[in-house]
Amino acid sequence: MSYIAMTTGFILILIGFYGALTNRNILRMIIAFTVANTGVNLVLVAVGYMRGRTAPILDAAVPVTEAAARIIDPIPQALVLTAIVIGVGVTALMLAFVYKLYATRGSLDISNYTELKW
Amino acid sequence: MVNAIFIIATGLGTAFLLGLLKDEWRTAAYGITLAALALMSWIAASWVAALAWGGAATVDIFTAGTEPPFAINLRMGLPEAVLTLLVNLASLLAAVYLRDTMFKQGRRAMAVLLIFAMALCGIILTRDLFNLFVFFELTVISTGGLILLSRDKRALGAGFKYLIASQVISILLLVGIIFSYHATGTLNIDGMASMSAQLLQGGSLAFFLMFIAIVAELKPFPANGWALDIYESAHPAFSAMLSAAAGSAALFAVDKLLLIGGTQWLPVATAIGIVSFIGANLFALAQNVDRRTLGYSSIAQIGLVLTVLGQRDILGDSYLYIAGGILLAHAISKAGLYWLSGLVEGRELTAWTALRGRPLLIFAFVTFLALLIGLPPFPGFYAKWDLIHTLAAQDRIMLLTLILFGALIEAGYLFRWFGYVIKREQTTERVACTPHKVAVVYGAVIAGWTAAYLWGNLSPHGNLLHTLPLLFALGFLLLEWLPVWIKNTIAIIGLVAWFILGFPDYDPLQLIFAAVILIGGALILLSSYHVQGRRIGFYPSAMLMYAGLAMLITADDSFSFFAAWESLTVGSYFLILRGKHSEPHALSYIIFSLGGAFLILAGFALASQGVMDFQLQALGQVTEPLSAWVFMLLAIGFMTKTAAIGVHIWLPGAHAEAETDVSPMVSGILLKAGLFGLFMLLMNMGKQQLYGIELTHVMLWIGALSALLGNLMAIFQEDAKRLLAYSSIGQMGYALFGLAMMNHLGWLMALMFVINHYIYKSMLFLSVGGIAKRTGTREMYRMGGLITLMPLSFIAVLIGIIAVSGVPPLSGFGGRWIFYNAIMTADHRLPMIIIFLAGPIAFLYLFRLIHTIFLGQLKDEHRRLKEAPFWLILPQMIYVACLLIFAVVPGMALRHVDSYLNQFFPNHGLNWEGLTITSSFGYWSPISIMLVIGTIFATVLAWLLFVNRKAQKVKQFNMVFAAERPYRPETTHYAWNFFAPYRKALGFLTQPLVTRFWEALTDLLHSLAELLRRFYCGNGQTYAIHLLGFVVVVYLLKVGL
Amino acid sequence: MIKRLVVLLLLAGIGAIFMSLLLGYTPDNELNLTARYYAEHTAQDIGAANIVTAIIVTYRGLDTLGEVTVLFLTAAIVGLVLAQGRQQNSQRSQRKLPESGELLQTGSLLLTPLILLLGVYVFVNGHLTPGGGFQGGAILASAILLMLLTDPMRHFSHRLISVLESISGLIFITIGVLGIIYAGGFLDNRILPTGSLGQLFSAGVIPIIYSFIGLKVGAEFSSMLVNLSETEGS
Amino acid sequence: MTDLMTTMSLLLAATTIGAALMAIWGKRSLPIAILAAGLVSLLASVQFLLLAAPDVAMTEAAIGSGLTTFLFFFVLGRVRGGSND
Amino acid sequence: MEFEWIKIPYSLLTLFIVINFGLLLTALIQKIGARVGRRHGIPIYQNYIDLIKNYAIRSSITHGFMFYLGPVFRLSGGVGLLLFVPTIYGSEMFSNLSFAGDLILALYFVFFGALGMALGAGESGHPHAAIGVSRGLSQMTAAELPFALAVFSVALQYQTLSVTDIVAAQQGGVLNWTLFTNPFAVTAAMFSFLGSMMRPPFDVVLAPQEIPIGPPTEYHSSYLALMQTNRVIFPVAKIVIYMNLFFGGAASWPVFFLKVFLIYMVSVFVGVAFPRFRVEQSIRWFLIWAMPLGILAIVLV
Repeated sequence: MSYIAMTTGFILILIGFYGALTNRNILRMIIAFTVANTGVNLVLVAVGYMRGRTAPILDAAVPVTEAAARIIDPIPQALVLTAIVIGVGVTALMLAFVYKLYATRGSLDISNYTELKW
Repeated sequence: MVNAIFIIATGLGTAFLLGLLKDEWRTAAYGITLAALALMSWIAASWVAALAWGGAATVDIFTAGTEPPFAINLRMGLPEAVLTLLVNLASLLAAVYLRDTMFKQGRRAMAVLLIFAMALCGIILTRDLFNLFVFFELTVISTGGLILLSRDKRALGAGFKYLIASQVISILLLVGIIFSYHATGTLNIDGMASMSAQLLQGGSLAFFLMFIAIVAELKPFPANGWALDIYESAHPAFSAMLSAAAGSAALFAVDKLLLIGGTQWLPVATAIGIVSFIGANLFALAQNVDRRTLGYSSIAQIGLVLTVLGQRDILGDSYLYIAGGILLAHAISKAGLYWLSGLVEGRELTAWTALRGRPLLIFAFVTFLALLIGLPPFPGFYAKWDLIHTLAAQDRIMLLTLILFGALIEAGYLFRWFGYVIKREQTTERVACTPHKVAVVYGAVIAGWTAAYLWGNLSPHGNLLHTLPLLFALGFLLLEWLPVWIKNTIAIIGLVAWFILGFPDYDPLQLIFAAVILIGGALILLSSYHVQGRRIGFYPSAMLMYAGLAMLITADDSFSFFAAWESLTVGSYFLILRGKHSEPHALSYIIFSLGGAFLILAGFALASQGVMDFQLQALGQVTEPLSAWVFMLLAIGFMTKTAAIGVHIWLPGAHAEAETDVSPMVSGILLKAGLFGLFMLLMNMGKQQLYGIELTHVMLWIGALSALLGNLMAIFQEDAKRLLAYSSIGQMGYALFGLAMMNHLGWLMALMFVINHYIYKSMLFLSVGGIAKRTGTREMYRMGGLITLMPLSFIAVLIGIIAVSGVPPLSGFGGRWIFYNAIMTADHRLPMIIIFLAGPIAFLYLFRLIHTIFLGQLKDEHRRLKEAPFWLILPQMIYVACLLIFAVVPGMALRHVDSYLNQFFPNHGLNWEGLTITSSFGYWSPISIMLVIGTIFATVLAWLLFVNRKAQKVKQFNMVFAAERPYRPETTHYAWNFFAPYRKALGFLTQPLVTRFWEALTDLLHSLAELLRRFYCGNGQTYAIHLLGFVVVVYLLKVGL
Repeated sequence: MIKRLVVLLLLAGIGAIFMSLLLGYTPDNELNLTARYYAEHTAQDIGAANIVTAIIVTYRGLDTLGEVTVLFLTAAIVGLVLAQGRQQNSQRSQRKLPESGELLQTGSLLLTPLILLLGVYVFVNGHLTPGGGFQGGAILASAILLMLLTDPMRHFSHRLISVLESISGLIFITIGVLGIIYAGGFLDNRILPTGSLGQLFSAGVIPIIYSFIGLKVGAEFSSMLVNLSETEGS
Repeated sequence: MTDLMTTMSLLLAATTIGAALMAIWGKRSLPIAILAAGLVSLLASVQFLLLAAPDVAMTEAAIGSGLTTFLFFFVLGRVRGGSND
Repeated sequence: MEFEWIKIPYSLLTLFIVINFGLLLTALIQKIGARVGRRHGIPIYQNYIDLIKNYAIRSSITHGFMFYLGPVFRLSGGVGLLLFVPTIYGSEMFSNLSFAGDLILALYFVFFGALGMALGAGESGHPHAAIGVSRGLSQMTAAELPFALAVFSVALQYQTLSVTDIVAAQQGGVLNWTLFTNPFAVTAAMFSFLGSMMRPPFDVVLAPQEIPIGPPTEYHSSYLALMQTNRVIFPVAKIVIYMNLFFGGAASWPVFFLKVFLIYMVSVFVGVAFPRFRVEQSIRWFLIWAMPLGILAIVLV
């Protein structure tokens, strides 16, 4: 299970990178990055997964005393939660840039924004 | 102390608080922002004080009331405190600098700035990997926001490129973090470090990903196109923060990661660092946009610090001192330069000429450049010294070479820039001087000098800012408002006083040099009275040079020697740069000098083998085969200063283009520094062999060739000062030759040259300078017939050339006599022959000098010329007197030296009995010669005067010229291309091969830079590809290693 | 084409790195040290049933603070970016748009309170059940989104949003600082009694913090959305 | 973990990858790409559920696939009208 | 060797002998040259007449003080050179003022006159003088080089710089002369000798045909007289050095006269046989032919 998720995650990252590096449309690049981010999140969670255990929530099914043996690693989940929010933050920022870039230059083609170089 | 977490809490809380304010209450918001940043700075500062001086210990700060690794913890130690102080101060100053922008953009922008500062502090303080990631993302996002502050429309594109790159980075970082966590079961950096074996086994890929991601945040060359774009287009205040604060924070993050990676990852950091350092510096060579240049330089500097981080296995205790010194110097200077760039309107490097009207800003600029290059007394100097020494002691020679090479390139383009600023035609644009911005720049200047002082105090070698001569030189900065004559008087008194103070302690050798430098310097300074006004910049530079020289001759250990060496180099550079057309020449001077200085540094480093307090006498104890290398490095370094052939190309321009009273200083006095170095070297190390080749023998050859070619080139010069300059090359060749002979008479002759060359070259430069001042040209064929108009200058030149040529009876002959006696004992005949060839050639250029200037036909436009100014003539006349006295009683100085030299070479000394000086080969009686020649001369002259007492004096053109009076007398002045036959016969020897070689080398570097920097195509996507490529390449290399 | 090839080649390299990571990965059979600590100590130390929440709000509270800050920053920057644009376009944004349909309007009127309620529930119960401030905040924002969709011309008080955002943030920090004063350190949740596991009023300040996080996140997302919606296409 | 679960998750993975490819494939129109990216998020949140991470699943669904998609559409609406690619 | 007052009259005596000898010698050589060219030639006393005449003539114009320095330097150079070298070996009387300095002094003093002459001529303002000076200095530096090398070879050979000691070392038979013990040095020196005698093929400096006699163009009357005096002293003084260094010196005046005459004749023979060189040609000639010999001499010693 975790292998599948992890593989999927990695593939998503690679797909995302590919999309981001080959599409010249900046909006598409951002889309590709969100895909890659999703992939990262998958990988993160998959790393914490343990076969046959339950979510790290203590309730009737998982009493405190047995918790250590019953639940999966909660840390990656906590990290992913943060990562998702950060990801959306960056995405929003990039989108704001896209809006602004488009407003000034009227183009979404990354290769049109090369006035700074060398 | 206040809990360090309040730095973060204050930053964040204030940022949130700003949201409560109305958008219109901008003053309030701005005030709160400043207060918050000040509070954060204060907290950091109190920690610095407590940790550095208060004896406080490093503190771990727990959050959530739980011990690490179960909760995030922060750490506040000395490096953290210093870095947070740096970050917060930089942000505070940036906020001040950004006042207008902040008012325009409102509280949101202020909040973003606050968070940026807070996040950087977070990066520095946190001991948790994922937390590090969060803070990194915060900096990324706030960077994205702050870029928008720029008025430059292009900044937007740059920001987007940056975001693309940071997306890639953060993805890699996350993957790396989670797998590292999986391998070790903790996110705590220290916890992970203790389990690093576990993490690093099996390819250590997880660590690699983390490491490379954080390193990528350092914008390593060449995966950094986006960073350069930001540096170029962002608001300078932000670029300053990015370079100074963010760079430092990211470096500290790498440092933390290297704790985990251990020694096995240090080489990777080193490699990336050094590639960045050299690559970025190289690219900067071809750059002429100021902020982009600074960007390249930032990358280079951070690369250098990364290299230092990679050396922590050998640096030991001095690790923080070295890395911190370089980092701090970089941060302060880069911030300062970016802030300065905000005051300048144009974006070309040459647009900075606008600063010229503001001496204080120029001083700021100089301070920043010096900080950046690591000149004494700034922290980079101490740091580089220790770093190079450690590298040398640990046999990391390759790295040492690369660092010095990169540093040289860097110095090259920075000094070139300085040259532009001082010398290029000034643009009409003014400096946009708003008080708060200027204040921020001065803040950075103060920080720079404070850092210099602190680093000096921490240095085991003693604080350079406590040395009296340096302080004296720096003191002139405060006196700049005084008129020349007061400053000049103070300077002269200072020089003489220092001589008197040191007099009892000098040994004879030092005494000779001290006399030439200090008394001689004071004499030359007499001529400076002729300048009116305030002459801003002259006295600090000149006194810096003299301070360096004065310290050089009394230096006991290698550090003070080298510090003095650098001071005099820098001081003389500023002096030379003052000449009207001296920009390119000053540049080549400083580059060659620094190159030489680096060789000296490397030589000392190799010799000391890690001994920190290395006495110069200990050079003699360096063992084979190392000693030969040390000798070679030091010798080449010193010979760069004496302009031995091959490294001489800086001299003619530098000496010729310098100001009237500067030429004698740099020629008559400065060149002696190289000779002193050689004396010191040979005295301590003696003869050395490398691969069976006697190195002093090689020096013999170099000396002979310098003498020959220097003289030969001198005869073909049309420019009088250039002629003298080339002549100096030849003269120094003689001195070098004498030294390299390694015998009593050779050294005596070299010393004789020290004195003689000082006297006659100073005198000639002064008179030629005076003439050039009057005639407005230095081209000799444009002069002629000045003898009647400038008789005193003529006498000086006449006596000068007689002395230089070595024709009896003047003192030059003594030098030659000793010299020929000396070579009687030399074992090597061939170089001796070459130096023989050089001898007569001297006559040619000397004659030309006097003939084409003073004799022949007077030009019409010169008919009303007056004698050179009194203050230029006065020292010349003193020199004339000196030459005459010295000619009659050479024993005055030489006797003591002669007996002093006995301790090194007991054989073949001179015998000073009665009026005759005898060597084991011949004899010489100066007074008799003077009397005999004088008598004959006077008799004949008197007779001539007597018989012609009634003759009428006629104009010069009253002559027979193909049976006609010449139509235009001045056209009959035969002066241009004077030695045409010689040029036809021997001109091939003066092909500028050496010049071409060095030009080809610099051209190669430039075109390489020009070509390779196209690599930064400007496309954000391509930059991301570069970044991934960088990751893959480093991975492959690391796996391959 | 060459570019694609280069990219593919590079990705092959990155893929190789990932591949070896994947192959080198063996799932743990036991919880590692840190996770075990959380499993065993969360209940008595923090009193939160949802261990993830405990970690997020307390153990790694600094992360979460940063995370909230990320959103705050983004919202601020988006505001900054769009504010610059809006000054020029303020005239055109006044033009009339067609009204949305009756059904949609009524539906949204009906749904919005429910969504808001759901959001509040999610973050208030964050320490007990899955979900928490972020999810709840997002849900709150989606209510705003719905309102925006139905009436694009509707004016939201930026001031209100930003005050809400700021106050939530300040409270978060204040609680954190109180932790230093009254408990073991920054963001220590034990300044209030931990209560008994599973109760709504338990887990110290977690519910309070999480609620404010929720409010803050909601406000931030809303601010972004509102800002974006108020801009005009060029 | 039963075979059924494995098959399901494999299927899920394949769908996710398919959606991802759709999202980055340059020939699709932008709205489709955005929607596909949202779909990837959504499918990922299902996977999170399978990986016993309900918190993450909720977040991903609400933020990753929900809000992000709307942000995209907002911006898309603003930049449309100029050159498309 | 110490100074004694008696040396002054002794030196003047030497000077007197050499002047007379020089006057006769140059006249004789001109006569020989004329006879070889089947011309009648000047009378043997002609030089006396010229000299006295020129001393008697008074110039009414002058180019100033500096202008005087030409002849003055010139003559001082010639006289000094003569007096700083012992003329007759073994004779205290004719050791002149050689206590003041050794070979190096003599070597450098060769330049003294030339430099002064150049200065004075330059002051005349006459372009021809300047051209002549430029040529003369160029050629002289190239020509003196082999000589300097040879001198040094000799000094190295005998390990002394004292002329007297060098002559002493050559006593005891013809085969002890440097001519035979160090033939390379002597050959090189003799080549150089040709150049310094201002005779063809190296006399373009004076260029009697092309431009009015080069550097001395503007000198006439008493100035010329001084220079004429020098022109009889200087070659002899120079030959004395050659004689002392290479040809065993002279122990008595007859030997002295003979040797000087013979050595002078070398340049005459060559001068009669060869056409004139241009300056760069002569520079090359010295560098190509004479220099290597000098180098060889030094290396082989």
